[in-house]
Amino acid sequence: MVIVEFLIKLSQGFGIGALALATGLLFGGIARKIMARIQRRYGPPFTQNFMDLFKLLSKGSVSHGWAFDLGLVAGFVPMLAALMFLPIGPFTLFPSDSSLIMIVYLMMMAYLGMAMGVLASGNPNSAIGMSRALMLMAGYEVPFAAVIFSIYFFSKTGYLTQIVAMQSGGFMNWNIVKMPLGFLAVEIVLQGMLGEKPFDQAIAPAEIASGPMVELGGKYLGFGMIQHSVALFLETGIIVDLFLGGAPNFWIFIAKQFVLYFVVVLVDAILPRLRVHEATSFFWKLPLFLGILQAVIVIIQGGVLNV
Amino acid sequence: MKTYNFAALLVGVPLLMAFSIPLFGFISKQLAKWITVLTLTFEFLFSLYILLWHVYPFNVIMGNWVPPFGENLYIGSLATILIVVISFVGLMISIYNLWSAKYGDVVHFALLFLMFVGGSIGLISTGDIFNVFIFMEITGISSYALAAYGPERRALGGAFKYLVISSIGSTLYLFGVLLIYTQLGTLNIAEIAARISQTTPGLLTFAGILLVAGLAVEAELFPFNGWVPDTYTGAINPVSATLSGIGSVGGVYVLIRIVMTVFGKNGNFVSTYGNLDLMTLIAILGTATVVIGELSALVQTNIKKMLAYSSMAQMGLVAMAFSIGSRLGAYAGIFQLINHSIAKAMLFLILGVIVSFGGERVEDMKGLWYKSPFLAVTFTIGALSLLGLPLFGGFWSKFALVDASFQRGGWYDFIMAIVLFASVVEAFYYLKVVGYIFTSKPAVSEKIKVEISPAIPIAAFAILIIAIGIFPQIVSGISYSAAHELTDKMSGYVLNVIPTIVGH
Amino acid sequence: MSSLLALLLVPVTGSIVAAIIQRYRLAERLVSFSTFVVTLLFLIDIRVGDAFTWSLGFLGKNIEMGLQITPLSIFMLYMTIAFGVLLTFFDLTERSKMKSFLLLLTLAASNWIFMATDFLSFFFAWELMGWASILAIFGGRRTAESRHGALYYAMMSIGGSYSMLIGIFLLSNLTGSFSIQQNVSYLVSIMTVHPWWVLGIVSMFFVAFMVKSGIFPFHTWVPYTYGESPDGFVPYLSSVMSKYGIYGFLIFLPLTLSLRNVPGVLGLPWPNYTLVWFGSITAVVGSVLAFMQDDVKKLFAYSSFSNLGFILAAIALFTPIGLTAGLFHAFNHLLFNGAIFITVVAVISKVGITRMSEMGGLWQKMPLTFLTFFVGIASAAGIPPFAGFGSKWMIFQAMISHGLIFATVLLFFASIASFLYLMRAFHAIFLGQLSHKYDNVKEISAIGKITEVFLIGALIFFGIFPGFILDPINSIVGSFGLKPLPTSGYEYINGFFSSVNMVSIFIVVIVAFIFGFLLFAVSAKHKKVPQEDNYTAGQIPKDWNLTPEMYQFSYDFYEPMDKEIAPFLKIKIDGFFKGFGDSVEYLGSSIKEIFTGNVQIYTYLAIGGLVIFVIAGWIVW
Amino acid sequence: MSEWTEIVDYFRGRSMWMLHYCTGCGAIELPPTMTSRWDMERFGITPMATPRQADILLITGYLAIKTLKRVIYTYEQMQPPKWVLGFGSCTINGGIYWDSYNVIERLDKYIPVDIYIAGCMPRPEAILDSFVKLKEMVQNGEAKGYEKYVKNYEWYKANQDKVLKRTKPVLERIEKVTKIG
Repeated sequence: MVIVEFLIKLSQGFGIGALALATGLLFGGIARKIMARIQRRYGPPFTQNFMDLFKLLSKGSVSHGWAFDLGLVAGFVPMLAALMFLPIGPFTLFPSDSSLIMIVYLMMMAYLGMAMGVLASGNPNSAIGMSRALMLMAGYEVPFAAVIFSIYFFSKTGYLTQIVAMQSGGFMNWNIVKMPLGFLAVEIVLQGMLGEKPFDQAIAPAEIASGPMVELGGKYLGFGMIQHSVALFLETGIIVDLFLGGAPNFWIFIAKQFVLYFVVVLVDAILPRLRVHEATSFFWKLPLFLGILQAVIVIIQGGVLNV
Repeated sequence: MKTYNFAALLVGVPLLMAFSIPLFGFISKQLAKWITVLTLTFEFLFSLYILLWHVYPFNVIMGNWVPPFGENLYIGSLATILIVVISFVGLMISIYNLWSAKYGDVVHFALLFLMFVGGSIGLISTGDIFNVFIFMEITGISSYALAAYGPERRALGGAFKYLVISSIGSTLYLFGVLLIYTQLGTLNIAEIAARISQTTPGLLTFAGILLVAGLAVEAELFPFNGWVPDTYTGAINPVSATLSGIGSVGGVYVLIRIVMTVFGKNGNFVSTYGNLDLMTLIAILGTATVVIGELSALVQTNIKKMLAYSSMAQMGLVAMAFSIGSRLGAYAGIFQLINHSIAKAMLFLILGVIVSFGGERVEDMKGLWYKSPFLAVTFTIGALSLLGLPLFGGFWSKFALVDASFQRGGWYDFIMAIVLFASVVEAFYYLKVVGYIFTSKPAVSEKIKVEISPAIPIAAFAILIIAIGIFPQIVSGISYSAAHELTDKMSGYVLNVIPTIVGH
Repeated sequence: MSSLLALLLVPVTGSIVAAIIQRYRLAERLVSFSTFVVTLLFLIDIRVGDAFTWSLGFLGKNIEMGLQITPLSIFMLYMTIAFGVLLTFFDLTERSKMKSFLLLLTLAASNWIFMATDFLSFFFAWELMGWASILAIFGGRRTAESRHGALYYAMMSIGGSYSMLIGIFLLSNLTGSFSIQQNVSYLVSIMTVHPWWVLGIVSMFFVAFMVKSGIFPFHTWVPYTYGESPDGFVPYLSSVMSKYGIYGFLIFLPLTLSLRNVPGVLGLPWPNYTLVWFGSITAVVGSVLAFMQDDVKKLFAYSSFSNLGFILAAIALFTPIGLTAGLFHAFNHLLFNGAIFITVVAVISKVGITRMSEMGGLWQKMPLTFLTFFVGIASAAGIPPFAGFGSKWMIFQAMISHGLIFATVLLFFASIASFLYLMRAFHAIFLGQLSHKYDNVKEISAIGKITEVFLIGALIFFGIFPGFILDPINSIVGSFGLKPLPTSGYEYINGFFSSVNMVSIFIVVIVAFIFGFLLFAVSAKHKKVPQEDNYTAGQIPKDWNLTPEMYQFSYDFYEPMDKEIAPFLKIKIDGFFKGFGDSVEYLGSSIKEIFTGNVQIYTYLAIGGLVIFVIAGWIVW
Repeated sequence: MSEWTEIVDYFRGRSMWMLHYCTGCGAIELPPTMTSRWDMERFGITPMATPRQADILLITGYLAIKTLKRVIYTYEQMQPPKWVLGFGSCTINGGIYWDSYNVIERLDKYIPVDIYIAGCMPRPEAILDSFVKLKEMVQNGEAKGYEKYVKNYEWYKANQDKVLKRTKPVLERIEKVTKIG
């Protein structure tokens, strides 16, 4: 019985993974198309990312040793694992474990793995890129934390499933209406999380030769692409669950995710890159201010929990 | 009144042997040294017998003249424990001297040393306020000469300063005694103590001030302690050990005896007759001494000078402990006095060994651990005991001191805060030396070979410190009954000497 | 209950033996190891509730002294002793300068601290532990810095002890007893009448505990001391000795239970609230200062007290979940900090330096150490399914449940910052280019490997089955009169807002990893290249004489952040203490001038003193 | 298996990432090729930062011997499948530098060139044309220059060595320079 259950979960998990990957790649392709159109180009086909990934996985590559291999595998695997706890539309693989902080920390493991892989390559560009990525992370995680803790306090639960359930029953119940400032902060944070301009210091291609990815080729770069795509799905998915009330079905979920991502892409298209310390301190100013303001409002509204 | 006249030997033997040492010196210089050792062994064993077989308290009466008519020695619990300590420290230093007294007039050195120890024992055991002066002069004169000993010129300077200040002290003391004598017509401590309230308060106050000022010289209290750093530094190390291990014990004893027994007014906390509370005076002096001593020691680069200032500060601590006036405070003072006398004597002896191989700057302690682990460990034990860290004797006395002063409360809380701050300062400079001992590589990696004769006293002191640290009962029981002697002067002292007297 | 005494006597005996045979280093370490093992064996025999009392004739009265086992103390005892076993086992083959007899003396003291029922023996043991550790630190590097580090620690430590001493006597004069229980219950009884009294007395104690745990603003000694301690002693110092303060806090925190009904801040009594902030600030300060460190021992010193900040913030809440989270984090900190410091010690013993920017690429040479370090920092960063996640996660929940969102955000920032400095250390030590200097570096000995494997295993095991630790913690929580959190199995962590099944997370991660490796295997083959074959923008490294060290970017890793965190660095608490020390020294050198060496001056002084006394007497007259 | 190869080749042809090695004048033609006027991204071709990531090595203009050294190093750092585009006359026959003492004349003596783009300068249309041509070749499995390089490595190596031995190390007194650094 347990085995059957395990197999069911396994196949469902694969389904979710494939879905998230496909959606992420598709979003990436669409984003490239949008970007091209904004720049008055024709742009690649929106399936371009699928082709790129396939090519990468079939292309030869260099490895700098087992730490490099292990790190890069560990770079995308925890993302997939974190995905399993995300409520996607009405469906959650492990509804009793969908704790938000747990997902956030699992994602962090992916960054840890990625960092370990790229740093094991021994290229200073990747080290610089990694240092930038980490500094940026120190920036955006703080307002993000302020917002998710406000939501914790506001919803009195840490399960994403329950947070979604609390927002059921129409638009006015969504957290975006109840906590607009928090949503604004998180939308800015999403820009940083996805590493889109003006927060793409880590992979500045012309400056530090694409940073962490400098030594990656072939399948390793493919893994990086998988990580990015899944992270795209995961991060937008979390925000949809947190603020946009989840979704009754999968398509609406993806649509909501796309709306979030669309804003990110538009911003990406028009802004130049900031310097990294400017980016970090930016996150500690406006988004953090918004997040804290939201927290204050929530505490004043919510009063004190009885423990 | 219990008498045990045989105990007159405690004072008599060392003085007798001291003056007969030149005779032995004709035979051999070594013999002179060994005579010192033997005499002090006798002293130690005899006092130990008095302590362990609980012979005390008793009086020694000269020619059946009972006090207050005759001169007497009174050996109560306080005198017993202090005599044990003094004779033990004296014995140890005399063993050490077998090795260290190599040059100069060895015979006369032995004479003076024995005289000093005998004088100190007399000082502690006498029951007559004028005899105190006599014994003070005996110890004083012998210690001036002792301090001037040694090959170095600075010894002479130190001794001279000691001589000058000490003479002032003696004179003041004598004036004080004179004033009391004019009032009461007696010199017996017990009788004065019983009748002290019959005096004119103004004169009594003046006498008290003179006595305190005079005795503060020996007790190393500020501002009467100018001689301390120079004399300690100038003297050779066994003499410094003698001064801090024996001399200061006698000095503090007399001060406390005069103030608490003679002038004392019993209550919850002892205060004194007269207009000015001498206990408060001593508290102020003690605290000032602690602070000034510790702060001055902090910046010393000469380790001997550092120990001298530390001695001064420790004496301040002891005085401050006594000044609390409760039994616990007196107990803490006695305990601290004993701990200090053992530990500081040991440190000076260790220093003597080290100095014979190198300089006496703090830097010269560098890498002592690599030169001689034995000296390093024992020095650390002594330092940690002075700091009042557990497993060593000093812990218990400092603990009791803090307890006593918080029980007294009031402005003693404030004093205690200052004293504890000064203790942190003390910890700094001692641990700095300990740090030099353990962390640094020595400049010259020449091993220090410690011979058996200096090793015995050092080891004995170290073992005693640890023994007290683990079993404070060794000292605490007798100290506590000794404290009673100070805080309840009638039942503790006066009635033991003159059973028939009525307190006023 | 002789085995309680054995917990004190065995280490003391071991310490004496170790002191005697310290010439023979291997034998000394064997003694140290076997003493820890024997102590552990005695500990197994001990149950909660065991007690032993004796009395000491001292201060003119019989002072009852006692040892007693509470759930908290047995938890602490197991933690310290088991960790000590591991550490001394690891140390068997290391060339550390640790003096075993001091370590064992510290063990005796620490056992005593955890079992003491009266303040006399508590203080005795506290001071014993203090000087033993001070001396142990003196043995560190034989440099002036080492001495300064130890002295700094000693000053803070002794200052803290004296503060505690004052507290003890203020209290015992009120109650007439040294018994911890009586004193605390007395404090509870006067809590509502004289809150300021209680606050004053308790703060005297808290200063000592804060010093020992390195809590802001008494954290300044930590980096100096850890940086200069003997390598073998640092893991014990940071993992075990920092917990004494936490134990101390837990003695007095039950006081706040009686304040629960008094209005405070956000439903918390304000003492708790203040302590939470102390904890949070400590966590942030530690993390931020760790950013800039290049000395690996100092970096993890900062890390260590940052984690202590987490623990304090959690236990200061003194709610069931807060207490559980704090103690759980204390345990996890012991494990991962141990793993990190043990690997760091292993690396230092192999490369001989502590500056991280001069290391690099060591994963090629020390793979197991590298993995242990990886697991250690993953745990420290709170990544599931390793130990460290559960406790951090619970700390956040405990904090949010009180609406302490600012403090929580600070803690979260500290957590992210810890990720940053851990990555930086990870990179600088193990990743990147391997210098040719280290071509001959070998993996550590078999004993070290066993220790490391054990630590990896423990970090994963307690990550997946937190229940094995949460169960004893629940009984501790119960012993403080709080309602323990519900338990539902060894694999569950039950928080306030949600609960997590660690096994399912572990399985998901494992399955995902299997998938990942399958993908890795089926995709195109890779070619293994040496580290010299690297992207250099077309330049051939040999032509430019490019050495691996030059191609390693790890010095000033977070340089762009300097500007952002400069305001933090300007707060020089350290400078305050140093300045204080300097002014005391200046005072000393001025006062010293009294003793000029001129006998006339001395005479004037004496006469002047006399005159002042006489005048004083006259006035009173 | 051949179907699989065909599929792989199809996607490879649709997704070619380019590393451009611009020695001088040719570089100016690339920005228009990338940007909105001609937009090479629509063929799935994007510029990449490092040889590890790239499929195409586009070499524009003349190659001095010292430059050649770097080109070869870069080429060898790329992983198969990889293709070389020779851009402009200079890569074909030395162009206006045909008689220069330190410029190589024919690139494919040293590394296998899959497609040459003739002209001085070739227009973006020509570049795009070559990309399309390369795509067709890749999809038909014809562009196998990288296999040729492995197969005839001795020949290429000999040619390379012949010219490269004329180069001196970049830094004659290496120690002096690195000490300053």
